[in-house]
Amino acid sequence: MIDKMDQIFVLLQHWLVAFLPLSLQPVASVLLAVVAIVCVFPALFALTTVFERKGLARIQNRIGPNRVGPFGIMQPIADGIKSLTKEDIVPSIANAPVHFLAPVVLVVAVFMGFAVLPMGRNMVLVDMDAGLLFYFAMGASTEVSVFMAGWSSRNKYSLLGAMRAVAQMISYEVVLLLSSVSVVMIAGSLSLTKIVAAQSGYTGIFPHWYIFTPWGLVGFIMYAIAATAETNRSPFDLPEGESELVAGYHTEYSGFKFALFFLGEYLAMFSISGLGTTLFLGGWSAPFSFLTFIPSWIWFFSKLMMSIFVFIWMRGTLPRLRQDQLMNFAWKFVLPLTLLNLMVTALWRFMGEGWARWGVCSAILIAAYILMGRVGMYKEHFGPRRYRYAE
Amino acid sequence: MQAATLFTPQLAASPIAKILWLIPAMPIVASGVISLLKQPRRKAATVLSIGSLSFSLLLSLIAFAHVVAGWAQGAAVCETVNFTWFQFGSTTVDLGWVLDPLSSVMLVMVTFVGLLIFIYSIGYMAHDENYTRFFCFLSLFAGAMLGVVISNSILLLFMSWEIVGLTSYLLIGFWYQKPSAAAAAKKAFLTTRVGDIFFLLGIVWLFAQTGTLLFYNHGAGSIEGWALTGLLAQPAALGLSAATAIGLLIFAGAAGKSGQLPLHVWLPDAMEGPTPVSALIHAATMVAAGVYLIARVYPLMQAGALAGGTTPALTVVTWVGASTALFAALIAVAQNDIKRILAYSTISQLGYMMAGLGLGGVAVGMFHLITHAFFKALLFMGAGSVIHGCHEEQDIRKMGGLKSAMPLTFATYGIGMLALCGVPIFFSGFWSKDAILESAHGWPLSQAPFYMLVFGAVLTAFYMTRQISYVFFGAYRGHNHAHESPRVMTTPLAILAFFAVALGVIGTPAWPWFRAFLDNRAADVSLHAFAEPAWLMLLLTSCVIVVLGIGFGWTLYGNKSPNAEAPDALERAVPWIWAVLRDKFYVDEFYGATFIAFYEWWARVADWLDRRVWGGAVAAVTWLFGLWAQLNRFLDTNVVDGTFDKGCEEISTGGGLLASIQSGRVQNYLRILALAVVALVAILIWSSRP
Amino acid sequence: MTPLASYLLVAALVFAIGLAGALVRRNAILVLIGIELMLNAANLNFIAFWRYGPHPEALTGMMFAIFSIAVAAAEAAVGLGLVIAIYRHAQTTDLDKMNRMKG
Amino acid sequence: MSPVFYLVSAMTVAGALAAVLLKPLVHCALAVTVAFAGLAFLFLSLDAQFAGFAQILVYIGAVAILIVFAILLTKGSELPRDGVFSRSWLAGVVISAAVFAALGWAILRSAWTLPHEAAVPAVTVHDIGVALVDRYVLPLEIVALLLTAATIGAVIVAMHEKEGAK
Repeated sequence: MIDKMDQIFVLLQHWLVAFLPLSLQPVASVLLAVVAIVCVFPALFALTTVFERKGLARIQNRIGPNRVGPFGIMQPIADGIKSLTKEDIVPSIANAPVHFLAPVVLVVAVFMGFAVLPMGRNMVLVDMDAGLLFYFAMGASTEVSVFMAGWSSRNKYSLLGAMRAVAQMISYEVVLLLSSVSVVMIAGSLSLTKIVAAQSGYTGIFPHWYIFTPWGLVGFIMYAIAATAETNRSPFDLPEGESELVAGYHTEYSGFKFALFFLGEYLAMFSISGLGTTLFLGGWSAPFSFLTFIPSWIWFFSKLMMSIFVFIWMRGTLPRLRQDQLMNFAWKFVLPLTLLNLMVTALWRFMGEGWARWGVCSAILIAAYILMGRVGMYKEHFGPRRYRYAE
Repeated sequence: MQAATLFTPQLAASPIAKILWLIPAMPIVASGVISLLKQPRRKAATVLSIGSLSFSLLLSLIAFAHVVAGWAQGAAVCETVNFTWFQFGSTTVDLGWVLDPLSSVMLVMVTFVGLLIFIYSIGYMAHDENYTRFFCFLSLFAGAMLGVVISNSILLLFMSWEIVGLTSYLLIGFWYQKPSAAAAAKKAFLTTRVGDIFFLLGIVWLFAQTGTLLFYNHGAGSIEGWALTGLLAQPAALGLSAATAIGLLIFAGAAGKSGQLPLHVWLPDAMEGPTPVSALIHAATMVAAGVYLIARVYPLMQAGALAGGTTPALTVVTWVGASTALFAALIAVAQNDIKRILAYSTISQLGYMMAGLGLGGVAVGMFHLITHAFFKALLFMGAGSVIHGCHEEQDIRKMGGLKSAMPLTFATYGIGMLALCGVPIFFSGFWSKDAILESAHGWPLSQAPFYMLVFGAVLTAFYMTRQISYVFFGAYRGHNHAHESPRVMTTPLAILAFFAVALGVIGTPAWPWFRAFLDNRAADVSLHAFAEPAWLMLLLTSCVIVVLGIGFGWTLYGNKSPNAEAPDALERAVPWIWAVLRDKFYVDEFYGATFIAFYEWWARVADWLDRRVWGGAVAAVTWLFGLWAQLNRFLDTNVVDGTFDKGCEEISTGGGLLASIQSGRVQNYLRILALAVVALVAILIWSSRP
Repeated sequence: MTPLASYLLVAALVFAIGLAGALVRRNAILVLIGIELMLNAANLNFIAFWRYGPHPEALTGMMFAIFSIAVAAAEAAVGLGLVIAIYRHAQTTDLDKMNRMKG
Repeated sequence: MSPVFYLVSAMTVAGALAAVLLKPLVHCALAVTVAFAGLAFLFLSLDAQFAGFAQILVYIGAVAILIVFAILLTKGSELPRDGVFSRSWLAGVVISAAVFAALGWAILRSAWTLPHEAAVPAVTVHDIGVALVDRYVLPLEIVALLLTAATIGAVIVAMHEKEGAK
């Protein structure tokens, strides 16, 4: 029974595919899975928007959307209809084809990312041998789309936003990659399913998630920071900082294209959270050995929603960084620490079992953290903001 | 690691012996660290050097205690730790260190005196801006010296020896802005180098003969077992055995370091360095290194001893030592620089040590070395304190009456002086010098050394009296008023003074503990050793010596205060002798007139050869070629050019065409490259046609 | 199954196009783009030969391609850096104007 | 000959051509991105997963962006007055045509010797990793060194001459 619940979607897929002639079955099963993904995540996106708006509202002592449907649950549908029915304006001097392609490329690239995420036991679209690499390749190609959007709009705010976004994404993509590499080093594979499998064991009731190791914890924190920057979420939301440049690279977008961008951003958030879950939080495996009876996909999605919640929380809490602070933080603090983390991971790998490696690795990391923090503060690379003109 | 001793079967090296290397390592590391410090980091430097040295002192004391314990149980401790540094072919180059009575005693002495002098330097160098550098060098020196002491491999010893020489050079020239200091440093370095050349020869010869660099290697060492017999059997030039020849070569090195005749010239000039340096290096430890070296290789010197327990090598050592003792003492009489007097006295005392080695064996020489180290360091530091008090005044004629100005210095200095003069019974100097005289008296070959040494002792008493009465008695003749030195300087003086007195206890004939310890015999207390007529005779002699010297000196200089410019009392009596003595027997002048002049002459000759002979030849050749060139030119202008220029024009036009390709446009280049590729592919396919 | 020859032809075509780009465009950046194209064509050849070669498990061609990708990245970085530097110096990226051999 | 191959190679060649021929530089950059993507797909079709994804990651993710940045930094986005093609463009075309002719000739002449079929190589990313740190470790190190040097060099070359304090 439990397995049935666990594998319900897989079984469903098989059951449905079985109706078709044999020749079509492989294609059909893939299509089915694709359709599932393409349906599930936008739905999740719809939910998340209202979730976010209400959550932010609560944080800011407001009520938030509460008119459409019970508790404003229907709000996203209303928004969707609105955005679909709005006029799709393309600036006259804009570069039409590129301007059109940009959101499409973005959404496509982001959707591709989901293909390799294992969302439950046996629930992965393509179990690629180089899954992680694939994911990052797709992530990299979103940058192009962002640039396309910004450049094609022929609008200085868009261009500035795009430039900011691209610079920021490139800087933090390095960190993203490197922090995941430490996981690869331990798991010994680029295939996400294998990585999840590597974390599936338990000692006593506690799982073997990588976040429960010194390097894993640091790696996860670095990954989380990089992910926030990668998805242009606050406090790294300079590219669309309303107060500075109207809405960043999608200033000139309206109607459905804008909706696509919106969708794309949220999907990126989902997929990157999903990846983080897979890499550090044991993917779809249960947090305690006695909770394994709960279906794996539930675990995956709950973890996903948890991290989404953290994203929202941060957005409601933290102020926006300045561009130089952002860059300094990326290149002078996060990146060195991640590189060090790589070495520590290697150390961990080769020191063998035992408590010694725990002590050594944590000691190195903590020392480095404190040291670099102090130095950075001292050099005011990412210290408290200095108001040059306001005094 | 295995261990070996000369006398007893091998026993495993004790833990302390295993970590013996730490003793020199600590100061060296300290100096390394200090050298990285910034100049103003005085406190750090002080703490480092003194801390490390006191640690070494602690270790040395432990080692000493260990050795003494072993000796008390009748098992002579001679533990060695040897290891192979590297190996080429079948020959291995071994290094190692040894812990035996000799080295242990020396260790304690060097570390202890060194520590006191370090502490003293804190006060003395307080106003010097290169304080840190000073302590860096000082620590390095201490480390190297300790290396010399513990090394069981003559190679290691030589290395440390050279480092010691280097540090001495650095420290003499510490105030290199003074040209005199720089010159002195150079002189010291070169003079010792002369000795070291011979030393190196000796080492190489020894290595060639015995095939090992280790002194003690449980029977296989170079100065034990079959190696020695082999050396003895091996004949060298003029009827000497290889052992003797090598011994003499090594002694040459020792003479260079210990300022023995004729290589003593550098030591007085070395007084240009800061006084603690003079005290540490040029009185207490480094100059003693030579003596120590002889003591270390004593088996080699003693090998094949005749009936009288003497050998050609030892005879040479004796004569050189004795003559140095007398010679230097004579010069010391007529010096006016407080430190120079002490320097010459040091030379003469070193002569005593050498003589002691040659006459009475290791124990006698070493005992005087130890006692002398203490009271001479005391004297130098006292002198330093005086100089410090008189605002860098060194001329004793400009001092005087200081006993009221700086009582503590006076008291300690007096004790040192009495010890140096060898005032009977109460002062260590007496016992050690007495032992030397005794053995000299009993020397079978000749009585001359005995009388030389006795006369030297008289002179010692004399010039010390002269100096002390110049400095401390009479009226003050200086300009700016003198003051007592700070505690940090006087405390070490007091400590040293105490030992200058107390050390005698371990070497009395009644209880010859030291000698027994070094010769590995049981020390038995027999008070009627005092009653032996021979010894009483000697006691009498030294009493006479001291009374003579001091009395004579006092009558000449005592308590009167001649003004600075007035000629010396002795000068008035016998001016010509005085002149000779004041000018140090013209040794420097002699060297200047002989060796240095010779080198200059040779340089001039070479220069002349270059200019005239070779230069002439070259010039001639040049001229010939010039002639030939003229001929060619004639041919060229008339025959070749006519045809050549034409070709040149053609080529230049062609070059112009080619140059147009060099347009500086990247794409042109790329284009040509691509064409080349095409051509290549075409050729490839063409050639690979089936 | 596609024959090796067709891959090679495509590679040759891309190479030629890249070369043409490098030869006919004025703009230095475009020249760089052309060079990148040529490199890629070479990579394609390597991969193709690896795939059809007798010992694919030896990974020779694959490795060569991977390394050349890495090198190409470095080359692009330096090249574009140079272009920017030249631009700052001469206010142009036009190669026809960039024919002086000294600053 | 699969239709996928035609499609992808057509896309690649088209992208390359566009990159060379289009007038606005940014368009060229985007076109070359397409060409890169096409090549990546070709790699994938040759069962070279790793190389393919690396291609996308490096070229589309990094090089294309770099080019774009360079274009914007050198005001390359506006069109030059005197045409985008160099004075000697004809020669260039001819030569590259010649190169293609030579290469094509070579390929076609040896086409009958070239293999048409090959078993799918059982090479996993793991093998590549092992090979990288085992047999090809020296090249790997050298490439690492090269990349470091290139990074520093690029930074220094493109760095502003410091005028006073920043």
